[in-house]
Amino acid sequence: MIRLIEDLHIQFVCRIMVPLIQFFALYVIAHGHYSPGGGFQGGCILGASFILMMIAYDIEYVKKRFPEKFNTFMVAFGVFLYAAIGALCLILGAEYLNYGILHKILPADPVKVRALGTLGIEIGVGITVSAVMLSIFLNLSTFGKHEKSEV
Amino acid sequence: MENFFIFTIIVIGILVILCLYRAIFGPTVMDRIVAVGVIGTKTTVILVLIGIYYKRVEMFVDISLAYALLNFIATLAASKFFRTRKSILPGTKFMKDREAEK
Amino acid sequence: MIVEYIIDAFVIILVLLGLFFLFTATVGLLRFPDFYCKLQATGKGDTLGAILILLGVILYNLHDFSLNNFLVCLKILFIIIFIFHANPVATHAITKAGLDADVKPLTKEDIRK
Amino acid sequence: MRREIVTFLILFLLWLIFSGMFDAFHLALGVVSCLIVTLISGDLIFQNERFTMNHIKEGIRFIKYLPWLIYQIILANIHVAYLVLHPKMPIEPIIIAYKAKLKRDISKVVFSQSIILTPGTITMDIVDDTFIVHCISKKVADDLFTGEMEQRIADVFERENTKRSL
Repeated sequence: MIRLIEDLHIQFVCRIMVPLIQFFALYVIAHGHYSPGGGFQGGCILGASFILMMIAYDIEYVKKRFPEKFNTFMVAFGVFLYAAIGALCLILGAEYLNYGILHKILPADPVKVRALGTLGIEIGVGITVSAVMLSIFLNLSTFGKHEKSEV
Repeated sequence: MENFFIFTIIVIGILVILCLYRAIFGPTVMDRIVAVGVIGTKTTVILVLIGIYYKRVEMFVDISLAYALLNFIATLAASKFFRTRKSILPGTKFMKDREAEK
Repeated sequence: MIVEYIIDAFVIILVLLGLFFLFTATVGLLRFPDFYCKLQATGKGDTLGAILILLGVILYNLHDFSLNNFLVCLKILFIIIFIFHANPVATHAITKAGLDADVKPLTKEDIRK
Repeated sequence: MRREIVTFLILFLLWLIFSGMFDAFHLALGVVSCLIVTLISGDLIFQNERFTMNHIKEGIRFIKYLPWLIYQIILANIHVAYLVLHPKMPIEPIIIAYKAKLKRDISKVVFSQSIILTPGTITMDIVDDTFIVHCISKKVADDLFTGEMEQRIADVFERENTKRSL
């Protein structure tokens, strides 16, 4: 009863828009400390681009591009990046997430190192948020069975 | 010139409130989706104008672009959802089929 | 000095025209009988209204010309291009959803009644 | 491979516009971001096609087509404004099927987009090469059936193909 219609018009325009939306998401993540935004917002836009791809094509197409295994790995990897940078500061002798101390191992002055540390944290948050959004959407639209979608 | 932009923002705000009538009391779900899409476009414009007023356009343009993207995706997703679940409107084919099954 | 006044006048004309088209879109949304006709009003009026107002903003922003301002103007142009592509697609998606959900379009006879 | 390089160049140009900071650190971030996007969805912009010089020619011709389209859009809005503000609302909706001769996907999409933006018509569905169009009055439908818009779009996007077939 449920027809899965691939509409030419919607598909064509979404296909062109998906790379631009992903590009904008990475821009928001990278410029987190000059403009509003940062890891969470950029991750949301990145996850939304995957949802747009799912709307334009179907769920199998997206699963072929981003397998379930890889997606779950990315969820853990983002959190790992966040925790690893924090723990590195702890090992070097400062507080948790006090990036200034990282200048002991990176060849740059403390101010730049601080910006770099913030960027690493933002990237970790962004990866986790986008991967979690994708997996929530997959679970909701397949009723947790991951076989055949209804959206 | 600033006063003129404030005037524009207020007028668009009144138009948004008029659209909200359709979004709340719309007879069918489709009317509501249309109204929400229209409100989204108007909000994109309002955000840019607020940026002009506070003289921080480069910041508000990013917010406005992100809002436009998310509004577009939301409209597409809602229309696709209500296309496949046809149970929204009483008297349509889907409802008749379901009643026939019973 | 006089150039600035002329630019301001152009900005005001563009923004007022845009407001007029946004207003017609809203009135169409409130007045038309079924939702296919509502989409006729909103799909066109909203696109042109928003584009005209943003063009006015670009013109206003070019008052004091610098590289940063020019880049901001290009970004607003990008929003215009995005709205120009996204609004018709959203209109088409909603129309198709209505068609698939079996919403019967009104005909001439229904309106006369 | 060529389409990935073109995608990367387009994205990097956009990065320069968006970022507005031209120091080495931000440029390096831009290169990395554009590479990531090209890796995960680089084949989407030019799907099933190779990038050739024809794309550039089509782009130039499309820009020449735009002023006519904008003129039509303004006409459309004045038409809608007249219908909306008229106290009696003289509309008589009608659904028609329009059979087009366009072959390529892009020309069909541009035609559908143009129909939505021009006076009183909305594309409801595209089935192969038949466009189902909702018109707000009979006069508008007659305007569509003159086929001027289709001819212009065929001029823009299908010139090379017809030459090859002839």
